[in-house]
Amino acid sequence: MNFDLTDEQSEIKGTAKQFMADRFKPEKVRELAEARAYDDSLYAQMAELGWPGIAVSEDDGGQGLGLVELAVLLEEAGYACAPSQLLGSAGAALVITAAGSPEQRAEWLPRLASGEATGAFGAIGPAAGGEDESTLFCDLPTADVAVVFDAEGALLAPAGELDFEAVEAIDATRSYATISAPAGERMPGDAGAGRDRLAVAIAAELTGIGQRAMEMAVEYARERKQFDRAIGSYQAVSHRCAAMLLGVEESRSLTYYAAWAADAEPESLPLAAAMVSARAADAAWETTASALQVFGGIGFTWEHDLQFWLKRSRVAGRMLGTPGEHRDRVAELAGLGAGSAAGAPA
Amino acid sequence: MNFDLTDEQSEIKGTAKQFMADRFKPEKVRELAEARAYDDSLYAQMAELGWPGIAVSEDDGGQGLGLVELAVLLEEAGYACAPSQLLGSAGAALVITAAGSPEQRAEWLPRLASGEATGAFGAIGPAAGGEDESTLFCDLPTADVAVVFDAEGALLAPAGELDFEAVEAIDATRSYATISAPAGERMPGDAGAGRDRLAVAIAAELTGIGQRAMEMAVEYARERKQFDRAIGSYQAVSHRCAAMLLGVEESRSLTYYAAWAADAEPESLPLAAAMVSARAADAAWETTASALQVFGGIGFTWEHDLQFWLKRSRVAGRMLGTPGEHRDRVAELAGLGAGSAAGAPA
Amino acid sequence: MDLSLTESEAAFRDEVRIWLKENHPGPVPEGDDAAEFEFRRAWQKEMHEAGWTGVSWPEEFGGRGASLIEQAIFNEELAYGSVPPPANVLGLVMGGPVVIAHGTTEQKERFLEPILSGEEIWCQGFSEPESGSDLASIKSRAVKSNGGWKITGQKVWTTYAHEAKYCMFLARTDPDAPKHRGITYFILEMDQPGVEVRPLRQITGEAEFNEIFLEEAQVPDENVIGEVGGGWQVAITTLMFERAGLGAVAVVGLRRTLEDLIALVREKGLESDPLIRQRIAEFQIGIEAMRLGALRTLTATMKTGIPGPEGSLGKWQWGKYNQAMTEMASEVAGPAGVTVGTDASYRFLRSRANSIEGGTTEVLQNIIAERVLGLPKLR
Amino acid sequence: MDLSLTESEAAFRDEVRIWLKENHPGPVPEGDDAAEFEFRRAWQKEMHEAGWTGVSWPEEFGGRGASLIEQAIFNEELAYGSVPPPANVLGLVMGGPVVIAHGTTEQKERFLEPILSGEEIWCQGFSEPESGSDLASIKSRAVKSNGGWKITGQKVWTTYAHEAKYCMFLARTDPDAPKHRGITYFILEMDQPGVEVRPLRQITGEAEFNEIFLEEAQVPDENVIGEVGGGWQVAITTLMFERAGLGAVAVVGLRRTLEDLIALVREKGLESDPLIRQRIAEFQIGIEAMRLGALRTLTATMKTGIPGPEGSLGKWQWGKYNQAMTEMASEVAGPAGVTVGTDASYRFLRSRANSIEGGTTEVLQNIIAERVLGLPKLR
Repeated sequence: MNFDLTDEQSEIKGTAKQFMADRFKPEKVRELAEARAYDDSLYAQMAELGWPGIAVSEDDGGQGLGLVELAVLLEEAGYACAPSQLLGSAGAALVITAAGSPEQRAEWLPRLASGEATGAFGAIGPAAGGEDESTLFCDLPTADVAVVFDAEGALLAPAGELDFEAVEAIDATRSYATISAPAGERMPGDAGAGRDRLAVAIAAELTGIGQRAMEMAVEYARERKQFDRAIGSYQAVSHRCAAMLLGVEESRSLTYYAAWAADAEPESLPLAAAMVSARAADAAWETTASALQVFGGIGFTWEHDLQFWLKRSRVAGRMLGTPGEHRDRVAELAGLGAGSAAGAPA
Repeated sequence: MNFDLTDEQSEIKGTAKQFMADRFKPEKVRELAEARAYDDSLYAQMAELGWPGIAVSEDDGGQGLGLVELAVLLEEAGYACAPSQLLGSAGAALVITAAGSPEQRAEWLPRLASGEATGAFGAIGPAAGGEDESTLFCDLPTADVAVVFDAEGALLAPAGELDFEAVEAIDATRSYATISAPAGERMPGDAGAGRDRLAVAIAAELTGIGQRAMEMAVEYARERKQFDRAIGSYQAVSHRCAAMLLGVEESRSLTYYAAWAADAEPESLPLAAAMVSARAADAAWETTASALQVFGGIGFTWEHDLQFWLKRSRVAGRMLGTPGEHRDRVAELAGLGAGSAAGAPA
Repeated sequence: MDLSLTESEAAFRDEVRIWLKENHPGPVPEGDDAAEFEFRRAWQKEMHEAGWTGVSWPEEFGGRGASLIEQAIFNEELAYGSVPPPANVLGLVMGGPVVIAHGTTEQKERFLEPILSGEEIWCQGFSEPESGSDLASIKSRAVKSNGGWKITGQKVWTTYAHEAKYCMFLARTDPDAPKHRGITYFILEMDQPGVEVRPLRQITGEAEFNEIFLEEAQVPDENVIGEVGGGWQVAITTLMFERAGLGAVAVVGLRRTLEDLIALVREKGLESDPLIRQRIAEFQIGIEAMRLGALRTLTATMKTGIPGPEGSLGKWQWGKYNQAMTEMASEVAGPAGVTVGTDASYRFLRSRANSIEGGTTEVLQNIIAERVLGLPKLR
Repeated sequence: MDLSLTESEAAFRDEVRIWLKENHPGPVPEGDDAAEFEFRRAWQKEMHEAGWTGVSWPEEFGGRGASLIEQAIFNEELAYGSVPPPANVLGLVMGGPVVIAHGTTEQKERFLEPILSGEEIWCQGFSEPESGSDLASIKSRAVKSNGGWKITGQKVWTTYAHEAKYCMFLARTDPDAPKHRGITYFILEMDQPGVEVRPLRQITGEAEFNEIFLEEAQVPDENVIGEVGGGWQVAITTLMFERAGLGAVAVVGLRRTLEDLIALVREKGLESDPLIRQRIAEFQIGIEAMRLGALRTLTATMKTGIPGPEGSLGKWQWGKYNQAMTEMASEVAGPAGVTVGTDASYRFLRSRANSIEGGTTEVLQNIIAERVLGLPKLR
């Protein structure tokens, strides 16, 4: 038993961290967010590194690595708050791998893995927590293909076949859309497993978002002085930061575990994915919101970078449902049986 | 509009505070609690002062004052954590006043008001949140007469007619019992109003309990030194105390308002009573539990007095249901309609 | 204890209601900030002419001489009637009361009437980038210069700065004095070469506040309020009036937000969801407790004349409940709750400042601990 | 990353399981504390004879030389198998490791074997009435006296004091040194005239802990661990072993508590109540996160050899989840939840100490802020 990244996994994480630090500096994030745009050349570089297909099998044109490897990449993408098509594409590829027919896999996985096409995902109907609800589809306005979860499983639709409406979410670092009706071709495989694996990928990004917000707050708390002392020496601030660490570390432990389980112990995945979906969403939001409180007024200004992490954490934490819905699923799997409602968004 | 006690009300409160401080010093509370006994001579003195019947009409042998006057008395009884038959008796009298037939009133109110008889109250069945559940009946083992709330309203039963079992609750400052079945004679009047008025009386006691626990914690925080400073100068402690004040003051505002509404604006009573039932129970428990954390290890010892307030707050805060059940009722009255369940004790 | 209105209070309320009904100016024009402001200025003028500004100010200073309770009733009626706020909010709530409390006879004659009429708008220049919670650490410097002062420095979070004629301005006049002692309270004229106003955009995308930059801006001696070096006490008075003025109106705002939330819950068919019900109940209880607490404080203030530190409880409650409600509304609303341009997303983001603006929650808790509970001062 | 057991770990687990199955001593006798303790002592002797005490201690010191992972597996199996804990818990978890880390060769020879066999029980004398979180402020005084030390003072919260042969004892040997420097770590023999043990009753009604009073109690020089005046560092090591030792077993305890709570919820027919479901899910998630965190810490400790400050997270999580679960169970249980003598009421009251014992939540947060996050030291 060894709950630590392997040397190879650490190297992937280190490479990603460096790549993001170089290419997605906060001023670049801001530039893209204010334009609500992606930088296709940067995505091409990521594709060059094999990232969108890191968890896609070699037969399907990917790197043939696992969900842990994708998770460390996405953790760093969240840490940098990088606007890019990575989550939509790698996320769609996860679902197509799990649920797609051989034809669907052959048509889309090599293109997604190479970066030639980009992907999107989202849910509609009861799968989105309501009769006619559509979630905010991640990356849909810019995507070539989308995974659509509905009550029966998952559909695969070329983006052009979807009746969608682009939405300006408060998170300006990514493009979103809602759809008016399910469309596409049913995927015959295990859509549930695909959704669970996707949930882990999102959680990994949220872990990175929380980590960065915590680091920003801690750094500021060390330097900002009020009443002649660094504010980080006040328990109101230092205990707030300790709570951030607790949330981020819980989120990280659960993410790595779920990612590992997805590949090595799939019977543990449904519960692991539900747990981390709830915890990572809450921890990222609480951490970014708490960081804003550490910054005080300056954190509330548009000119401050924290807003990008704050808003992204809120939106990303609800891509496949609310934390309350995920918890209801945890209760079901923990031995309480199915709930009476879809779970409440309170 | 004047949200302050009248001179007369202030005087009653002052008298009660002094009486309690003289007669129910912490060592006396401990002595009675360890013996699980009441001091009948002290109750006789309270009866002499007219307290059990302070809110009973003069026609029925009482003082003819209102629920505000009873509330300030009970606030002081809670503040002192006084073991006595006051809540059971004054509480039963409130319900008999609101719901009793002329005969029931005539039979019991003068005796309760004079202290010749003592009272008890509790609920069973759906009114207690379950099929066959019995709440802990307050003061029943020592009482002459008991109010029994059931699904249809309220019954009045001489204690001898009830099949009850005395229960050693964690709160040793009062006697409790559960009953096995409803019994007694139906009260024809407005049992709901009686229950609401009783709820306000309990909330008043809880407010006093919270106030005292806060004062104990604040005093200790001023004096106890760790790392060469009074612990009250650390925000982990001082902000904890500020939160106690918020809870206690919310509890007090809602208590006085509900008590006033009971007499002056009865149409506001149901919502006011439900609100204060939830808030006072939570605030008293949170404050006493939080005070224990301020005291640290010493607060966890039997020899420390805080335990009496801590335990009493927990039990008193659940006499007519859990805070969750009261909140569900608030939601109903606030415009969401009846809930699907009885409200959950989570 | 009597929480019903007295006969004269009830009569006052009826009078307000009737007047507002007959004179309601209609909805504020949307989309054009300047037009909106002029609308509110015209409306204030109308209120003033009918004797409805400075309701609780003494009559000798142009007020109506009503009680604090009546002032609260008046504010509530404005809020319930969806009446636009008067243009000169900060002048009415803070500037005027401070001039009445600390100003000279000449200052009272000069400044009060135009505050009431809305002719001269006031703003507040307290916070600086380096001085947030630690207000006494302000660095703006005022230097004596014949017949007045020259001020250099920067302020942030100044609402209405671009519309204001005057700014309640704190500057350090004695850099050698202990930090609470070297501060002076000025009434700064905004329209002069040394003053530059820049909008300050927030995470909501709006620019509700401003920054102001001063480079040797001039203030004549007669515009010092209180003693030179005695500005700290005047500033505290200002903040206490701010917090006291907030109470009743804030409660109405919270009630509105809760009503909207309940409507949203019904629209989504979630009214029987126990989780939702518990949360709604918590809000209902919290808001009611806050309303009652504000009334208790008001009763106490009417006896002592001075708003006390327990006003901090109300500010704390307000932020707490407003943040929780807007967060829940954003969640219940689904995608609309996080979509730019919706009420739900705007309120949700805007509320993040509630625990910072007008005193951070941390500072409010310090005040309660030290000044209400008497705990030792934070070191 | 591989969270499955290696082949040898799995083999180890199987070996433990089989041995425990074949040698399980049956339930602990209830009602008589002394008899219970003797039962656990006999059981420890049996474990020791089979080589199952000091599982991760080096073989040269009488241990099994297993890895920390294997130690954790072993502890989990004990907990899952409802196996009684060995009598000498504190000696095994703290005393022995401290002697191994800081003791002399003679001390190792003298003390380790009887710790493992349970022949000599150890207790811990750190906290004093005036020194809770501020452990370095202890007042117990040790004065040099020919060939040894005479100690006078008082300790609280000493578990097993009435059964112990030795006490890990902190006393001040140099009142003039800075407070962390003047402390020495002693191994105090309990059975002597200068030591009095009194039971300390708690709000649960039980007397789980003791106070000890020392009046010129004697300790020979050879029972000083580490340097005279160097006891603080030894104490910190003890606490780190305490916190690290807690992890795996604490998780099993929490899981048990959650299972009991789920059973109670089902018994009350509340399993479809959304409120209950949300809380149960929170516990399930929190306990799992704690388990995984403990494993991550274990992996890190196996590389560095030293448990780090992040062990404080586990202690914090444990207290938080245990308090919340026992409080909820008390509520769900209805009257039984607040009736003396029920499991529900006992656990509920007992859990109030979870945020105090073994480091208050406040101190744990200080440690995390300062030593994990590098925030400035609290002043």
